[in-house]
Amino acid sequence: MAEASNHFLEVNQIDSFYSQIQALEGVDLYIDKGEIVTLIGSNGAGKSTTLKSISGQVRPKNGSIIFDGQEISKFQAHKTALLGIAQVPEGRRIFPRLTVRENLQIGAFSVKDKHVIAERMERVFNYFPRLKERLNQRGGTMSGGEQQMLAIGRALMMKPKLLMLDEPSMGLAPIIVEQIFDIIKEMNEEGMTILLVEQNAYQALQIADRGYVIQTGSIVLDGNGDELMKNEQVRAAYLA
Amino acid sequence: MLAHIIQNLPQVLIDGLTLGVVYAVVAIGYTMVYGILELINFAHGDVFMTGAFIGAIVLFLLMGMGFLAALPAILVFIIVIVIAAIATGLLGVGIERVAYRPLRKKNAPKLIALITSIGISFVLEDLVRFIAELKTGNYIVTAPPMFNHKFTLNLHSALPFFNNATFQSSFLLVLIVTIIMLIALDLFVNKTKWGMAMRAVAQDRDTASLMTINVNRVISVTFFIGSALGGATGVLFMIQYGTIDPYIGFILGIKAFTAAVLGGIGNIRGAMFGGVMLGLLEMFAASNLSIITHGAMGAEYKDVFAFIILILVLIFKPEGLFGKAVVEKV
Amino acid sequence: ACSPKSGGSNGKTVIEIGSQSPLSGGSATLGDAIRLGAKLAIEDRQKEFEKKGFQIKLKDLDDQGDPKKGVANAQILASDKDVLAVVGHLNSGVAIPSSEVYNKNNLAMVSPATTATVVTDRKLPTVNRICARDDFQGPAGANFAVKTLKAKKIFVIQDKTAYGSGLAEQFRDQAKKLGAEIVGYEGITVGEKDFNGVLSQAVAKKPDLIYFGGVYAEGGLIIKQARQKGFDGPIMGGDGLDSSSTVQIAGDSVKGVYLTSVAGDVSKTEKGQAFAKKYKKEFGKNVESYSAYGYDAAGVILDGLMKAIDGNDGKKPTREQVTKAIRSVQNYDGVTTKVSLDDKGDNKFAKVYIYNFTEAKYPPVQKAEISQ
Amino acid sequence: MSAFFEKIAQSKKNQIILFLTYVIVTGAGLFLLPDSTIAFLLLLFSILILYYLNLNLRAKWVTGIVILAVVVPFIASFSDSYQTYMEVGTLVGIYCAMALGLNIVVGFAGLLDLGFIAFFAVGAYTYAIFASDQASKFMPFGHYPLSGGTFWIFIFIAAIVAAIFGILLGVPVLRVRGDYLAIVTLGFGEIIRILLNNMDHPINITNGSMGIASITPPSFFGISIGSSNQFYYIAFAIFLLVIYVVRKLEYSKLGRAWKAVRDNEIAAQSMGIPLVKTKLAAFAIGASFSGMMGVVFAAKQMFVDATSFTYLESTMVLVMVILGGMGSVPGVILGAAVVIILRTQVLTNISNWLSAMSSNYGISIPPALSPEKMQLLIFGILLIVFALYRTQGLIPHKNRKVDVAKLKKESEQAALTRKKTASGGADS
Amino acid sequence: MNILEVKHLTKEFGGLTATSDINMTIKKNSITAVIGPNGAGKTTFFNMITAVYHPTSGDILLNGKSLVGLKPHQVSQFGITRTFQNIRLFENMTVLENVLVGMHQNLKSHWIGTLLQLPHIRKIEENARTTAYDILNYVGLENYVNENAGNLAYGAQRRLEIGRAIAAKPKVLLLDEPAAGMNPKETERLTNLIHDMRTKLDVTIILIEHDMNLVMKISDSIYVLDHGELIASGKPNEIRNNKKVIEAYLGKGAVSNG
Ligand SMILES: Nc1ncnc2c1ncn2[C@@H]1O[C@H](COP(=O)(O)OP(=O)(O)OP(=O)(O)O)[C@@H](O)[C@H]1O
Ligand SMILES: Nc1ncnc2c1ncn2[C@@H]1O[C@H](COP(=O)(O)OP(=O)(O)OP(=O)(O)O)[C@@H](O)[C@H]1O
Ligand SMILES: [Mg+2]
Ligand SMILES: [Mg+2]
Repeated sequence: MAEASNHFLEVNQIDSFYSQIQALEGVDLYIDKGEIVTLIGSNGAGKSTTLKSISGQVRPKNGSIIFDGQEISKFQAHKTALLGIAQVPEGRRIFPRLTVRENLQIGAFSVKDKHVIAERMERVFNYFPRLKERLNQRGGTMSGGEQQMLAIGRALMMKPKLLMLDEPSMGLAPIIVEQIFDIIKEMNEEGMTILLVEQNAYQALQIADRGYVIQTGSIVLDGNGDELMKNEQVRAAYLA
Repeated sequence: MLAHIIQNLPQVLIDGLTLGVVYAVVAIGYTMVYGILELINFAHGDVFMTGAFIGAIVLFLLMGMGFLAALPAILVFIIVIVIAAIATGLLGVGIERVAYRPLRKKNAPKLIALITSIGISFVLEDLVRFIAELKTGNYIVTAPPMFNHKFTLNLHSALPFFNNATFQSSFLLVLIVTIIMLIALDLFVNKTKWGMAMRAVAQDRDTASLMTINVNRVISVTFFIGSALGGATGVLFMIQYGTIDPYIGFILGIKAFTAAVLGGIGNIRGAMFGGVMLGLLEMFAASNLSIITHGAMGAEYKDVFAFIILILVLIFKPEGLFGKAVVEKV
Repeated sequence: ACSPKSGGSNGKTVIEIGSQSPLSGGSATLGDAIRLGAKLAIEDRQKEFEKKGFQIKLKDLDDQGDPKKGVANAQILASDKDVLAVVGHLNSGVAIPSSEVYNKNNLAMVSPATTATVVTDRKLPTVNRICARDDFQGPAGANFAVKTLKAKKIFVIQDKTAYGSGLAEQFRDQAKKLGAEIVGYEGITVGEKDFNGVLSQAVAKKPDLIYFGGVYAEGGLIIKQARQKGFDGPIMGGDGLDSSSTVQIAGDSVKGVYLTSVAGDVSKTEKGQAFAKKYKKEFGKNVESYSAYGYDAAGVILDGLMKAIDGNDGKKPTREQVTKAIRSVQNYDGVTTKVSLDDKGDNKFAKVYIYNFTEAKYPPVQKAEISQ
Repeated sequence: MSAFFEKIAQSKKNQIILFLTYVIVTGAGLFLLPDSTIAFLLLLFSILILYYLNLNLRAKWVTGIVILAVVVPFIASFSDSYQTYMEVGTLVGIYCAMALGLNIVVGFAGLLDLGFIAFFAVGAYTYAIFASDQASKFMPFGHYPLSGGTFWIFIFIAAIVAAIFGILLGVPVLRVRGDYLAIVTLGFGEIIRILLNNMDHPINITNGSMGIASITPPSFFGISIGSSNQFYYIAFAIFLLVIYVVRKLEYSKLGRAWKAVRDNEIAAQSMGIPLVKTKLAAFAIGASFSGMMGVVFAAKQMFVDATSFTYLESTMVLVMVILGGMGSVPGVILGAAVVIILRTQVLTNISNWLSAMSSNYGISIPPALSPEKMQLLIFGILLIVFALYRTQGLIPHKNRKVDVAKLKKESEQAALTRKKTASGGADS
Repeated sequence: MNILEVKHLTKEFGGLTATSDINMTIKKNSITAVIGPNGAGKTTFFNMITAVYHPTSGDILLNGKSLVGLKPHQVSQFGITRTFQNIRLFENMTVLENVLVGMHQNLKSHWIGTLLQLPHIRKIEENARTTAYDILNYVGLENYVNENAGNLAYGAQRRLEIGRAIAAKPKVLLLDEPAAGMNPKETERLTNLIHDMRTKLDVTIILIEHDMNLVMKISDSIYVLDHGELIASGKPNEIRNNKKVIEAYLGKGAVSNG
C-alpha cells in the first residue's frame, strides 16, 4: 500500500465517515515540502474532516495517507503529532481550565528542553503580546479572538514540520488577520510546510503555492494560487 | 452539655482523623478518575477492598513462612503495603482496559461507563468473597494483629476539662503513611508534566492527543496511581481495624466519593481535606448527637448529619470547598 | 424445570423442601449455615423416607436479605407443586412479606432464626418458628445483666435492623423495669467497621455494662474497639453474637463478653458433637449456631411431613395436611432444641441460654439456661 | 437468506403473519410447557419484535396491550407458575414506571440522580402508614387502618406527596451542577432512608427498623385484592398511564425545554426557558411515578421497611435507564424488564440449573462456590457485557423525525392562505 | 425612537476591566454594529445585555425599562435574543427541535394541555412545526430538518443559531460574529438575510463582526470598542476613516479587499 512517494504528504483516495454518514469520498491531495497549500470549499464540504483525517482524529475507512514516507492513516492522533504534524483545530479547542501559560506549555509537550520551550514561548509572545499580558488567565475565559491567538500560538510551540490551520483567521480583528498571514509566510520561509483551510479564500489563495477546491466530500479542482483565483467557478462560488 | 462534648473532643479528633485520612486517600482515587474521565468509578471502593484482602493474604503468607516473627514489623508492613499497592494498581489498569477503554473507543455516552463500573464492583465483591471463603470458610477475615500497642494521652491531668484519649500505634502508622502518600501525589500532579497532561486529557481528549499526549497511557497511569493508593489504603484499613470483608468497599466508597465532592471533585487537595473533614464530622456526630439533641436523635443520624452538612456546603459553595468556580465564558 | 419431576431418579416420589436465606451479601455466613443445616437434616433422614417411597430434595434459594427477592422466590416455591414446606428466612423483614405468600398457598414455613415478635403474632397457620422471640430473649438477658451481673448503668447499642433493635428494645425495657439506668441508647450502621464515635460516648459515661443488639460482624468490632478504649466491664449481646466469628474478630478482647442465645451449646450434648463433626466433614466448615437451627427447622418439617404421609395412607400429602401436621409437632428432639409448637407457631420449648466467653475460644461457656 | 428477510421487511402482510405465528407458537409453547421460564420469556419477547415491526403505531399499541393484558396472563394461568409469572410481571411494571420517571430526570433533563428510590419509599410509606394501624400511633384523629378502598385514592395522594419531595430535593440541587448533583441526590436518598429507619422516636411515625406490617390489601368494589395476578393489572394500568404521560411530554414544549436544558443551560435560558421551573418539573413528575408505584409495592408486600430502599436500589433503577438507553422510552422499558427478569427469574434459574447439574453429575462444588451465591457475580458480568456491546443502550435514543414532505406542503399552503388574506406585514 | 439604551455600563473581572462606562442608544429597527479589537469587551457587552453576566455598574434600558437584575430567561421573554460567538446549540436535538425551542416563550401550549390532548394545543404544536420549517427554509437549512444539530458543519450551525434566535420573535436581536466561518459568498447571503430580517421581521439588530465588508454594508451606525472603552461611533463612512479605529483595529488594507 505504502508505495514510495516523493511528496511530503500524500493523501490517496480516502473515504471518511462519521458513524454512518460519509463526509469524504475519495479525497486525493498532496503537499510538497516547503509549500503552502490551501483547501477551500463551502460550508460542510469536508475541509475540517480532511484535516482531521490527516491528524488521526477521524480514521479514514479506505485509502492511505503517507507522510514523510510513512503510512499514517492508521496512526493514533498522538503518534501522528509526534511525527511533526500540528493542527490548529476548528473552534480553537483551548483547554478551558488550563492557564494561558499551561496551554502554551502543553503545545510543546514532547519537548524536553526547558530552554527551547522558553524560547518558543518568547516568540509566540512576540507575535501575540496579548497572551503575555494574560499568562495566568484561564484559557476558557479569554475572548474569542484571544483564544484563536492562543490556539495558533499553541501549535507554534510544537514547531511542527507540517502545520495545518483550520480557519485561523476566524474571529480575529482585521489587523490581526493580516498579521496571521504574515506569520504563516514567515513560518513557511523558515521551512515549515503549511496546509491552510480558510474561508477568506482571497487571502488564502494569495499566499498559497497551490490550492484545492473541495465540494461535498470530493476534490473538484486544483491548481496554483493564481490559477484558482482566476478560475470562473471559484470566483463565482467562493470569492464575492 | 458543652462540658461533655469538650471532654470527649480529643478522643473524637483522634478517631475522626483516623477514619478521615482513610476516606481522604480513597477519595483521591475517585477524584483522579473523575478528574480525567468525568466518570464516577463505582468500582473504586472495591479496589480498595481488594487491596485490603491482598494485603491480608500477603500477611498470612509471610506469617506462614515465619517471617512475621523474624522480621521487624515495620518491614513486614512495607512489604505488604507495596505488594498490595502494585497489585491493585495493576488491577485498576486492567479494569480500565476491560471496562472503560472499549467504551471510549466506541464514543459511548459518559454514563454508560457507570454501568460497567457497577458490574465490575459486583464481580470484584463476589470474586474476593469466593476466594476468601474457599480459603478460610468465612469471608470475614481477621488479620493477625499488628501495631496494636496502646497509648494513652494523659490529657486529663494537664487539662482537666479534657478526658484522657487513647489510640493504638497503628493510628500513627496510618497517619504517617497517608501523609506521605498525599504529599507524594500532590507533587506528582502539580510538579510534573504528567499532572498537566492529566488535566488536559480531562478537559479535552481529542485536542490533548493533538498535543502529542498519549491519552490512553495517561488514563492508564491515572488509574494505576488512583488504584494503588486505594489498595494501599485498604492495607492501612486492615491494620487499623483488623477485620475486613468483601463489602467494606461499598460503604467506604460512598463516603469517599462524598468526601471528594465535599472538597471539590477533581481537586486533589480538596479530596484530602474533604476526607478528613467527613471523618471528623461523622465521629463528632456519632459521639455527640444524642447529647446535643437530648436523645431525640442518636448516633444513627450521623450520616444524615454529614450529608446535611455536605448539602449546605454545596448550596453555599456549589463547586465544593476547594473547587474553583468555573465561570463559563459565554 | 420442565420435566415431570414426580418420578424421582429412582422411581421414588419426589417431595421438595424449600429453603430461603441470604446466601450472598452481608449476612451470607448465617444464611449459608441455615441452608447447610437443612441440607444435612434431609440427608440424615433420607433413608426413612425412601423406605416409604419418597425422595426428599432441598430447593435452596437465595433471598439476598431482600424482601422483594424473598417474595419472588416465595412465589417460585409456591408454584412448585412438589414443594411442601419451607425452611426459612433469617431476616424478619424478608420473612414477613414472604410468609404472606406462603400462607396464601398453604405452604408451611418453619423459621430457624426470625425473632421479631410480629412474625408469629399475625397468627398465620402456616408460620412457625423454633427459636425464641425477642420478647423472651431480650428480657432474659436483662434479668441476667441486672440481677446476676449487678449492672446499674447500662449503655445500649443496636444496629438499627429489625433484629438488632427488636432485641435491644426488649432488653432496655426490661432492664429499666428492673431499676437499671440506661445511660445511652444508640444506633450504628451495619457494614461499617469503625464504631469509635459511639464508643467514645459510651466509655465516657462509665457504664457497668454495654449491651449490643446486632450480629457478630459489627459486634466483634464493637467489643474490640470498646476494649481498646479502655472499657473492661462486661459486654453483652444476643444470639447474633453466637458465632465463632465473634471470637475471630474480637480476638482476646472477647473475654468478659456475655451473650444470650436461643441455641444450646451443641458441643455439650453427644448428639450435638456428632452433628458438629458430621457437618464439618460434609461441608468443611465449623458449625455456626444457625447451622443447628437450620437442621432442627428442617427436622421439624420432616417430622411433620412423616406424620402427614402416615396420615394420608402413605401417599404424598397435600400442603394443607403438611401445614397441619407441622403445627401439631410436639416434643421434637433436635440437636439444639426441643420443639413443641403452640397455636401461634412459636416453640414452647424455646429456651434462652446465657454464655460467657472466658477465653478467646468458641464456643463460650454456658452460664445459665432459662425456660419460658 | 438476506433476500428473504428483505422481502419480509417489505411486506406488511408477511410481517403480520410471521408475528402472529410467533405469538401462537410461543404461546402454545408456554401452554405445553407451563413451567418453562424460557417459554414464558419467548412469549414476552414478542413485544420486542412487535416494537421493531413496520406497522402503524396504533396497531402496535393495541396488539401490545392485548398480548400483555390478555394473552400472556391467560396462557400463564394454566401454569403452576402462574403467580410467579405475574409477580415478575408486577415487578416489571413497577420498575418500568420508576425507570421512566428517572428517565425524565436523567435522560431528558440530564440531571444525574443517585437517590431516586427515595420517592418510591415515600410512596410506599404514605400508604403503609395509613393502611395499617401505624397511623394511630401518632395521629390523634381518624380510624386506622383505613379501608382497602382508599388504595386508589392513595395512588394519587402518593404521586402528589412524592412530587412535593421531588421539589424539596430539587431546591438545594438547583444550585449545584453536573455531578455534584449526583452526590446531593445520593445524600438525599440516604437521608430519607435513615429517617424512615429511625422515626420511631420521639414520635413513632414509621415504626423504625421494625417496619410496618399487616398493611391492608386494596379492595375493588369490596373485592379484596391480594394475589399477584391482580396486582399485575394494577401495575400494568399505572404503567400504561405513565408511558402515555411520558410519551406525550417527551415531544411537548416541556419535553423540549428539558432536553434544551440538558444540552446547554445557557442557551436554553437565552431562549426564555426558566431553569428552575424546568428542572423542578422534571424532578416532580419523575418522582410522582415512583410515588404511585410505591403504593402498589407496599400494598403488594403488605410490609415495608427501610431495607427495600437502599442506595443499591437507586443504582439499580439508574442501571435500568442507562442500560436501556438514556432518553429512549422503549429502551428504558426494556432495560427495566431485562434487569428485573434477570434478577428475579433468569439468574435464579441459572443457579438452580447449575446446582441441578452438579448434583446430577455428582460434581461436588465446595459450598463457597455454590451457584446460589453467584447471582450477583453473573449479574455483574452481564452488565459489563451489555454495556460493552450496546454502548448506546439496548434501544438507543433516536430523535423523532418529522415528515419533511408534509411540512413542506403545509408550509406552502400556509403561505398561500397568507397571500389570500393578503394584508402582509405578518411574520415569516 | 430608541428601543435600547445603555448607560455607563461597566464590567470588571477581578482586576480586569472588560468594559468601562459604555453609553449607547439604539434606534428601533436599526442595524448597529459593535466592532473592536479582540478582547475589547464586545461579547461581554452582549453578555450583560442578556443577563448572562451582571454588570459591575451601569444600566440597560429596554423601552425605558431597566433589565439589570433580571434572569437570562426573563430578558429573553422581554424580547432580546442572541446568538453566541462560540456556538451553543442543543446538539442532541434535531435541527427542527432547536428552532422549536427557540419558539418556546411564544408557544401557548402547556404540558397539561398536551397530556389531555386538547385540540387547540395540538393545532398550536402543528403550526409551530410549520413555522419552524419556514424559518429553516429562510436560513437555508431546509435539507437538514431531521439532522442532529451537533452533526452540522460549522457554517450551518451558525445559520441554525440565527434561525433559533429569530424563532423567538425578538424585538432586539444580538448577533455575535454571525459571519465567522463563512466564505465571502456565504457572507454575502448572510448580509442579505440580515437586511431582510430587519424589514420583514421588524426587529432591531445589533451585531458584532470582524468582517468589515458586512459591517460597512449594512450598518446604520457603528460603535467601536477598544480595551473596554468606546473610542468611536458613527456612520460607516466616518468609522472607516477614523484614525483611531484604523490604528487600533482595521489596519491598513483591511477594507479595500474584495
Ligand atoms: N460529528 C459529526 N457527525 C456527523 N456528521 C458530521 C460531523 N461532523 C461533520 N459532519 C458532516 O460532515 C460533512 C463535512 O463536515 P466538515 O466539518 O468537514 O465541513 P467543513 O468543510 O469543515 O465545513 P465548515 O466550513 O462549515 O467548517 C458535513 O456535511 C457535516 O454535516
Ligand atoms: N469570565 C471572564 N473572566 C476573566 N476575564 C474575562 C472573562 N470574560 C472575558 N474576559 C476578558 O475580558 C476581555 C473582553 O472579552 P470579550 O469576550 O468581551 O472580548 P471581545 O471583544 O468579544 O473579543 P473577540 O473579538 O476576541 O471575541 C478579554 O480580555 C477577556 O479575556
Ligand atoms: Mg470546518
Ligand atoms: Mg467576542
